[in-house]
Amino acid sequence: MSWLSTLAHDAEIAVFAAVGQHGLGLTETLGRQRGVRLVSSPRHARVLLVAGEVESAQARALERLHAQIPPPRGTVWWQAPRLFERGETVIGDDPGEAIRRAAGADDPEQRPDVPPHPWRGMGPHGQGGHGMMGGNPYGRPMAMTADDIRDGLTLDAYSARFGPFLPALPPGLVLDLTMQGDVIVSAAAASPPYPQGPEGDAPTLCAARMLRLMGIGPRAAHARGALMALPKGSGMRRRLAAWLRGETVTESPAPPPNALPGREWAEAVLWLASFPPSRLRAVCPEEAA
Amino acid sequence: MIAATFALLLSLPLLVWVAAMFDRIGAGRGRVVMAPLQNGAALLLRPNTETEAPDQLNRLLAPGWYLALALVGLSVVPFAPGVVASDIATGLVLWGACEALTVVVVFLHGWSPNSPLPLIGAYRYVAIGLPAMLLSMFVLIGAALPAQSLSVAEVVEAQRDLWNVVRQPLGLPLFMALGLAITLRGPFDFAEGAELAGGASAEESGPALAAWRFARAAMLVAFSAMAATAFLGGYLGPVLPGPAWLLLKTLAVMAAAVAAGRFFARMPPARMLTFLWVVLLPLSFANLALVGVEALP
Amino acid sequence: MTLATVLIVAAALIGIGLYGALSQQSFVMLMMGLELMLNGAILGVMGFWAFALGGAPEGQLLAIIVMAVMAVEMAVGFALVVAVYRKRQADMTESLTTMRH
Amino acid sequence: MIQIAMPVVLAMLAIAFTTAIQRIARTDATWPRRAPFLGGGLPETHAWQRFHVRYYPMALLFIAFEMEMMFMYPWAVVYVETGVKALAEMGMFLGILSIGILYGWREGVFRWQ
Amino acid sequence: MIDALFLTLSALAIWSGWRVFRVDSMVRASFLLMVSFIAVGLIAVLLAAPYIGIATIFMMAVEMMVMALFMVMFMMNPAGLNPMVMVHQHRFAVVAGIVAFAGLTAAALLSDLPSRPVPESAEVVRALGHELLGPSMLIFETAGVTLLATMIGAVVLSARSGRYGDSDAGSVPPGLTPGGEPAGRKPDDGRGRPHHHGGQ
Repeated sequence: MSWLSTLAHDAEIAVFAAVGQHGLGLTETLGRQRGVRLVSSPRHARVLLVAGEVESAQARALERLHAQIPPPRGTVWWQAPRLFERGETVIGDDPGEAIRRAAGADDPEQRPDVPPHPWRGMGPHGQGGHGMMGGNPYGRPMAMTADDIRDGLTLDAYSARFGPFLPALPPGLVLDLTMQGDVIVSAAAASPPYPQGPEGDAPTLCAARMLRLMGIGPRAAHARGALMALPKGSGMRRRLAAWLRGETVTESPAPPPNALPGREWAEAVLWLASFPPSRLRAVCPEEAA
Repeated sequence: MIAATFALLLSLPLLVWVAAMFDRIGAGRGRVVMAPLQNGAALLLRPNTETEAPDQLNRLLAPGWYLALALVGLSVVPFAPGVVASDIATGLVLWGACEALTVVVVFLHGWSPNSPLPLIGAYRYVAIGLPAMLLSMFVLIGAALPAQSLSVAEVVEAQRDLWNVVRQPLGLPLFMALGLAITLRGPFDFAEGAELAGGASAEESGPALAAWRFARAAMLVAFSAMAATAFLGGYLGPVLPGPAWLLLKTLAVMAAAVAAGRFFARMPPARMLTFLWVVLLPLSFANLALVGVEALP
Repeated sequence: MTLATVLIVAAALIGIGLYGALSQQSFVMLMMGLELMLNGAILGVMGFWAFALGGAPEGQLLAIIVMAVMAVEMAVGFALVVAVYRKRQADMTESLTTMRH
Repeated sequence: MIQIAMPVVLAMLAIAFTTAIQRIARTDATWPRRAPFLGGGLPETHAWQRFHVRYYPMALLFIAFEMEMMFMYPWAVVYVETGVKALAEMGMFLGILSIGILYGWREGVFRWQ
Repeated sequence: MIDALFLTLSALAIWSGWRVFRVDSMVRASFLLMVSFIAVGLIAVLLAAPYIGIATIFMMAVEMMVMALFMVMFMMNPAGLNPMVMVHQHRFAVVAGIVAFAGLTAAALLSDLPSRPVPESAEVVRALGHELLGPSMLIFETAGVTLLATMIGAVVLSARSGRYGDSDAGSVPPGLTPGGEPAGRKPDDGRGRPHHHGGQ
């Protein structure tokens, strides 16, 4: 395998960026960094880059993310205080060197190796469950039926905490969602998005983020097609059009717990991305959870 | 036939490499030639990911089936008169079967890790992949009409006077929609879109991810070759030998597919579903009617 | 490969399908059994067509009709499952026997 | 026979190739690594569930509509020989099925339920 | 060679057909059934029916995909995380299956089967096309009407909002015990029509 290693030596370093406070602008500059590639899932990454300060309340989430990067893995704290004792801290504007060094690191996992619920050896087949739906097969219970808000079929509801570092959501926003299929049935904001400063609301950045969710680059947006692709009636088109013209958007959204239920996932994500982070932050209660 | 198979197996990795280069150019990134190989090698050296209670077997096999469908789809494309890897009388139907099974494979890929984002990706993909497949069936039947045969070789021969892209102008764009869908690209990438953070592949890492990406690029090659054959006259052309023409046309379609994938925005799935059934499907009916009237003796 | 061997394979598929259709409690699994029986039927028809009918087109047409029957059975069957589930939140065949409205 | 031998061989080659590739790497996993990726959050239950498919009426409409393909391929082969009659018959057939699509559209089956 | 291929495919068709009722995961069950169909389709190609064989694969891939959607949607424990056998009248079903198999096999072996193989030169797809547009035209158009009826029926049955209000209005879940309290949710108290945010 030595030729494989030789070939891999000059490969781009796959980086998963966990964006913290004032980190959105920082992350955008990474696109110009040579030899570094931003990826959308920690599974694809080699290095965890924490861009901007993350509150210690969310250290657990960061550690989980860190654990999900397959080993060997490295960590870089970019303009962020360390939350665990691994990785290098970068104060300046260029984390390139630190990322390259982290690509040779081998951080141990920060979380204890225990399943979410004990299950081994329990149940009739040792799978941890009992009966049809009971117990914790393989460490987790199964989803149970609940009422649906749209078509009246009582099928299983999936409840989970999404964020704060899910690339599709505004950084820092933690949503406790219950979903049926890909439609959100109920939502609660456990933590508001991080403050991003004025650069977070810059039209070009906001437009680029939204267009990225639609699978195109900012250059393709000159075609009106990008606007036509958005659903009518929720103001998304209006706001994206304003951003593309270079105007700032000052509209405030309805609080996500009221606005998200009933929306399908892609629509919900686009809706959240169609507001400037500062406005979204203003309508989410501080420290609700 | 054996020779054609060897040619196919040798050229596919090279064409997959070219497809990866096109993707890098499309994304506006440098180091076009070497980076795909280097990044692929780096992926191969990373570990696979196991999830909490995955469907191990299907997870292992999904990339293999995807690649198998790409290979089988490619094998019905003739490289020159009489030179084809699988000489089947109903090549167009076999290609259709490959499309249909692609939907199944992508679903399995998203289902098997037992994780929410891949699961949502898998289900959304089925909603769009099924009707998109319907479109391609209609346009391919359009291509079969003047040939009076379901054999891909006959479809090429029927284009000696005039390529289908001129005779049935709606065919190629509609077929392109299917191509974007089965190669998980741009406006039809409902399985692995950015709003799902990698979707069906979000839980894959290392060699499993490399194998899946390889298969996806191979499917792009297969689709491009099929589009070139059904609408651009395949191996037909002056001066150059047949295989060279096929290669050039395949590369052209591939470039067009990559460009289209980066140009058109992705709609939310419900909107796309309505668009497919209410706009694109009637267009494919219109295409068929056009072809039918034109092909009348 | 003779007509007899093809028919034996078809009979095996029909037998397994019948077992499934009779033994499964849930409505959708019961439909799997029916589909498997129709699978055997297609194989039988194609066997007869190839060995005994001399390639008469009616044989192929019959296979297509069997497939159409399958599609109709599935579409209507699943629509019924949805309707019943909406009413009763159940997918068991037993629950149909007590259906009153 | 030879018609299907080659596709079968190719499919087996593809499976062997990707399986071999995936066997390069070790697969070991700790429980925190196995947890599904939710951007730092955790789920309460397994993701596998009675998944609420939001397009089920479309799926039903689709399997009925898709049957027409079975008739269309043989039709395409004899179209030129048969001429206007083939055009008329298929036009009628597709016309009938299009009524179903229009009806479905009116009933909103192409929306997320 | 053909015999070897035929035997392999037959074994695959029967084995996967049997596994359908033995696996815990509904997705695996649906796709095992699909494998059984694919094997039968390939056998049909061996039987000199390249169109019907390949088209079977094509149709069944799609139908089993939809089958998997509904299986997962309506079966409890769809992924089989808790292994579970859900059968009734098991012994009777086994006997019926075996009797059906034995009876059909006996019929196949004992009856005097005619022998008129497909001619080598037969253009089977073309023959089918002429059959469809000629003698069997009525069947073909009837199929169209039947499919239309199916489409409309499926939409009507599966849609929630009927012309006279929601079809689940006043529905009661089955009791946990016969005549007992309804399980799960309470009867619909008329929360009004569902919201339709999606679509356009």
